[in-house]
Amino acid sequence: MTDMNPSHNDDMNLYAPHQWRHSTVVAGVPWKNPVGTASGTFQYAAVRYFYDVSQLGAVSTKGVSPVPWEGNPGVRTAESPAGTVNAVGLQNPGVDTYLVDELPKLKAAGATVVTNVAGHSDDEYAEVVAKLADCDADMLEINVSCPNVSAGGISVGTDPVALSRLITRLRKLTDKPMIVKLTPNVTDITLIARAAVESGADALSMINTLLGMRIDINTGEPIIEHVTGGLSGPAVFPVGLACVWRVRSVLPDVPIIGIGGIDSGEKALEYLYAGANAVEVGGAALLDPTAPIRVARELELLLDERPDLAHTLAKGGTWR
Amino acid sequence: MTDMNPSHNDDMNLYAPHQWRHSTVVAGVPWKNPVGTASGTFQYAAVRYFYDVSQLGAVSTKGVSPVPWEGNPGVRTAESPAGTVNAVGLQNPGVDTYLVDELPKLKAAGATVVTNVAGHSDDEYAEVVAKLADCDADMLEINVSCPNVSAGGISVGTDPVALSRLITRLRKLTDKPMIVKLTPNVTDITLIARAAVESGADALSMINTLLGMRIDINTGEPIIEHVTGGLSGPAVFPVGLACVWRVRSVLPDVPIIGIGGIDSGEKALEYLYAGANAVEVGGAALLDPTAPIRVARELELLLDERPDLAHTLAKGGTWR
Amino acid sequence: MATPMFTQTVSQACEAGFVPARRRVPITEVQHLTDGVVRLTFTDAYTAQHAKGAQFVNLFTPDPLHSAPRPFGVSEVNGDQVSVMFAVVGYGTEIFANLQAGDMVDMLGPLGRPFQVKADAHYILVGGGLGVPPLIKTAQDLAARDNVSCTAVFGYRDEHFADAFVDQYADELLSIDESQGNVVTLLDRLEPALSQDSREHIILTCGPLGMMKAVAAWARNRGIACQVSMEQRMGCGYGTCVVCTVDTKDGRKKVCSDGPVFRAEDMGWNE
Amino acid sequence: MATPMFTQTVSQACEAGFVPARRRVPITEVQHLTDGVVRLTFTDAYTAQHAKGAQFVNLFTPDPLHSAPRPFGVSEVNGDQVSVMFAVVGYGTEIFANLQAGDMVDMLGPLGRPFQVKADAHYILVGGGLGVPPLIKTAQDLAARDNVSCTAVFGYRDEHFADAFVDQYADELLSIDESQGNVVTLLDRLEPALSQDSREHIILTCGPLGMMKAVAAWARNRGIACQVSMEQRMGCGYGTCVVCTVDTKDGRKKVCSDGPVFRAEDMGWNE
Ligand SMILES: Cc1cc2nc3c(=O)[nH]c(=O)nc-3n(C[C@H](O)[C@H](O)[C@H](O)COP(=O)(O)OP(=O)(O)OC[C@H]3O[C@@H](n4cnc5c(N)ncnc54)[C@H](O)[C@@H]3O)c2cc1C
Ligand SMILES: Cc1cc2nc3c(=O)[nH]c(=O)nc-3n(C[C@H](O)[C@H](O)[C@H](O)COP(=O)(O)OP(=O)(O)OC[C@H]3O[C@@H](n4cnc5c(N)ncnc54)[C@H](O)[C@@H]3O)c2cc1C
Ligand SMILES: Cc1cc2nc3c(=O)[nH]c(=O)nc-3n(C[C@H](O)[C@H](O)[C@H](O)COP(=O)(O)O)c2cc1C
Ligand SMILES: Cc1cc2nc3c(=O)[nH]c(=O)nc-3n(C[C@H](O)[C@H](O)[C@H](O)COP(=O)(O)O)c2cc1C
Ligand code: FES
Ligand code: FES
Repeated sequence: MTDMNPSHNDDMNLYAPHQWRHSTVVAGVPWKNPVGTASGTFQYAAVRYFYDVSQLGAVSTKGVSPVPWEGNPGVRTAESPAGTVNAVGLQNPGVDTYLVDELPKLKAAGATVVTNVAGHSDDEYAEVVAKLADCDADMLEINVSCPNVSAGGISVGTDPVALSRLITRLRKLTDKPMIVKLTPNVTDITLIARAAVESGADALSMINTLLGMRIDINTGEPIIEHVTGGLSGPAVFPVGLACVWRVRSVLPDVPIIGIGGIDSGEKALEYLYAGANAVEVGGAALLDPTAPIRVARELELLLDERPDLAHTLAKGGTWR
Repeated sequence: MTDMNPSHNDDMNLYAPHQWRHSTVVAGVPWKNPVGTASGTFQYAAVRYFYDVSQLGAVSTKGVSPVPWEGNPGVRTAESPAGTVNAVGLQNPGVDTYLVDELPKLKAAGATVVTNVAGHSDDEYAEVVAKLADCDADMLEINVSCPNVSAGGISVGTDPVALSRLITRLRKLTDKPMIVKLTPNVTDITLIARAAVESGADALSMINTLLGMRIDINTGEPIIEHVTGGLSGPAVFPVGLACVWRVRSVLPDVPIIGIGGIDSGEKALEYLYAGANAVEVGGAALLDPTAPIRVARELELLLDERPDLAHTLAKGGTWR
Repeated sequence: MATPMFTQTVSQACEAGFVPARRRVPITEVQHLTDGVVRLTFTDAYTAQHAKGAQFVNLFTPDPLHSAPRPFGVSEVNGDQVSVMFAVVGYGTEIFANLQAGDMVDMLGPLGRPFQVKADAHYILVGGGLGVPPLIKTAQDLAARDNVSCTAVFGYRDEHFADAFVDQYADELLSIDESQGNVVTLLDRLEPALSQDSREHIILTCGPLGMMKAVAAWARNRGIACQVSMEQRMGCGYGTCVVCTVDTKDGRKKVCSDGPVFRAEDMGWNE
Repeated sequence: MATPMFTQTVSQACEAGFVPARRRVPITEVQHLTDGVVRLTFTDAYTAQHAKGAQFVNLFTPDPLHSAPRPFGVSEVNGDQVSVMFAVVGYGTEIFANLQAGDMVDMLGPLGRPFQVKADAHYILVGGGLGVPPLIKTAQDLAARDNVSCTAVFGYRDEHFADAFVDQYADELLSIDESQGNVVTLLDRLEPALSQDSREHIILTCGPLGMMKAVAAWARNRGIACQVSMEQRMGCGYGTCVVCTVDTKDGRKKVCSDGPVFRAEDMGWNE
């Protein structure tokens, strides 16, 4: 990040067009490298000024709902040790605007697009997926951590039965590759993973945020108006890694995208050794817009030295 | 920690005998200050050389089992961002040795003792509690996160029904104040908390460690031989805080000890504002033997400026 | 963050047609003004060249326990030197206040949408406390344009720490501290002169929410256009995370990229 | 860790009859020996006064992302100066290698149980790679005692980076690098002289596990007492967390406090 040595040789230049040496495949969809962005930390309208989005393995966009959602009022963020707690409340312009505004621009820019889907009820998830069925998104990522009225307010992603019912229904609406994104806030993530795969999920991505909060000791009150939010960042890295390892041990074949605390090629590599096909970089992009590209280039150098792992990924396989 | 200004005035000297200004009460047991040590991070035989253990609000000792447990083989620890992952496997000399070696010395040293209880089956928990029933420990803390054969290998602390069965049984064996220590690795910690209180727990302590792991990128293998371990340290702080807040919201009266990521008076204070009666300092003591005393002295200065909170605690109440 | 092997540079970004991302810049001066107010100056040609009044930069501490971005209005630009001015209120400002000339600091910017300024108008820059720094840069911008002029109206808690800085750029300066009154007191004092001045008047204000609401009401009651520069806790500062929202007539808007400047009437304050 | 308001000092601890806890000490010298081996010296009178061969200190990085303790054998003591010697193998050693004289570092110690030495014996200090540093201190201790003597037998990967340091203390030094053989080769070479020497011989060894096992077997086959200094990943370094265990005949023992020194025969290696 220093401006001391403006070296211009390509291999050190994040901006120069780059021929990626190690690709991966997620549920049949080729990614030019194993690093994507995590939903909620990437908006094309903001990121386009900082790097060429087509350079990423994929981009997962902000969760879209049937109609625009306002999100939570007041302060939505609080700092935490090696992390951050956020409670955006899934504010988004809604699927119709997404289909007109963000998706076309992303495809025009050459990005591999994963459209993240949000909903507060099974009907809402279904409405969004139906509208996305024939758009040119490359994959769908169902965020099953949204509070769900059809599941009594708790999220579908915490109850295998409710999850199977939802995914079975969504499966019938589209044959786009469908990723189910898992929450770590469960007793046994492998039960949830199995329920998702058995009801038609083509791939899994994990983890979403951990439940957390901070309190301002000068007022005694929560910093975030919504009180609790989602913890993300390097602090959650070992938790995400353990989730991928345990799900991989139970489901040897399902494609897995590792998410949680990745801010370097080395951490991305740990997820690949835990059995992931690919990874997504979330909060690191909030601290530096080019973080996802940097992680992808760092991982590429590490994979250069690990041909067996690199070849396995390129063929759509995983280390374990 | 600098040795530059060996000021000897008492208020800056962690070692001088100290008259604590703000006490608390946990399930009827007075603590001279609200800061205790967390189980597994305090052994009298090691700590006695570093500070006077009677200065602490309380000390929670390493989990004791019916017979000596060997714990896990090989490497048991791995570093993580603002935290550490450990898989000791509850190695301990067993309750009989504890009753002869550690407890008498602790009581002789003037400590308020919380004896942490471990077991791999309901029978084992019961056997330990029965042996502790008439010892002079001030409180018992049941670690319900141990893998439990009577609950199919998963821990009793993840299943309200199994937990109620265990606590109901243990309640009959002793009238010592009994704390049930909760794991955050559950879908809804408030259900577990309610089950513990309704089956006889006098108090709750939370949180135990989060499930995590690390992988060595030079070998591709897990660093810890047991593969996964428990994540603790500042990284988990917002998670522990949210657990205390949510349980307090559901159970307004049960005494709660806040645990997780505390390494300063300020973080201890956040737990008190979240509704805890007291706190325990765990991993911070691994990084500096006197951390628990330092946290207690820092919290005391902060409580000096918050008389309403201090008075509430002294009377056995909580901020919320 | 782990030491990144790649350190993208400003020139590499610009050559490729992109905006420079987070970068490590040298600090050239740290002035301790009054009670906990610090003026920090660093070298960044890109920000110096592009920043407009009310735009801000993110500063980052080197401490992974406090990794979130800290936004500070660009207060003054001299050559490739950029100055910010802040009060020590928490972990980050505490760390920045202890930096010295020669140290490095990570930053991102310039960020956000500036005050909209046009020719043939007289601007009234109404600042409160640490809302003042972006108005100094605004005065600096206005001073560099012909057929615009500005009056600075600054309210302080006590020390008038910014008067000397804005005085070089503003055509007129009125300032007050809490013991004597507030900025609305000064606006009332200005009113007679304003009503005799035929040019269009535009109020640009930044400071505590209560003050900005009072100033907006004052302007509305007199048919004077008013722009406000808002504050909200941020996650990224460049529009990608939707964390920094405030309520407006037109729904929840991002302070970092829809703002920080909004038209007062769009805030829906006049209910 | 948040900046602690309380910084306990060594003198406060000692006056109260306690062992000093974690403290921040000044670095006086950082020597870059050969390929990635660094000798770092800091000032700590307490460690200098109390440390014995095979005892170690914990060094802590200032980076909260790498907060775990890093144990290093005390390698040499001169007055109140304490030296450690380490290879750059990961995050912590990388950070320590980049420290300079005048910087501060947090440390705890001396920790662990040292080699047991007694009078009227000839010690053979068998070190391998970065197991060598604690043996230099051991040689230093022995040099300060009468009626004991020692032979240093050091094996290196390539550069003999520690010979010059131990040479000042050991009565005799044999060293070898991988290209020529290993420490057992040297022990065989020593054997004739040993068998003619009537004094009791005791082997003190520290280095890679394989090497120590071979040395222990060599000693066992010749009825020579042998003490080994073990390594294991640690959580606290002072005996409170039970993270640092290795298997012994008598169950899992803590390297940091039951060890790091164990009698070779207690390790149960001779199955
Ligand atoms: C667009 C904009 C421009 C600003 N310009 C200035 C300026 O010129 N001078 C000045 O003194 N202050 C300014 N502020 C406020 C300044 O950002 C906060 O004082 C600063 O972030 C506090 O950080 P801290 O680490 O000291 O506090 P901490 O309490 O340790 O901060 C914790 C987190 O909360 C955030 N935070 C805390 N208070 C605020 C706040 N009031 N606004 C936004 N984020 C906050 C911090 O950025 C950090 O991410 C501005 C804020 C915004 C949004
Ligand atoms: C009692 C004892 C004495 C030692 N004396 C020396 C010495 O004199 N010179 C020397 O070069 N090395 C010595 N070591 C090994 C030294 O502690 C490790 O090389 C060092 O901790 C690596 O830290 P790192 O941050 O560079 O590696 P990282 O891989 O970044 O460390 C991650 C964590 O693993 C721990 N770790 C990694 N490798 C080891 C290891 N081999 N043993 C123990 N912990 C490890 C680190 O302490 C840290 O907590 C000693 C180890 C022990 C147990
Ligand atoms: C500000 C913010 C907004 C997020 N929004 C979403 C979202 O809309 N849908 C979703 O599935 N995950 C969302 N997430 C979760 C991230 O996609 C990711 O799963 C999580 O942050 C862990 O990854 P990280 O540690 O790399 O950030 C959001 C995270 C953050 C920080
Ligand atoms: C090395 C280690 C050993 C532990 N052993 C136990 C144990 O035996 N019983 C128990 O209930 N909790 C145990 N814990 C959990 C701690 O008591 C505490 O709940 C957890 O570490 C979170 O607090 P912290 O972040 O302050 O460490 C252990 C934690 C560590 C780090
Ligand atoms: S702070 Fe991220 S969008 Fe404004
Ligand atoms: S490292 Fe904690 S007991 Fe040895």
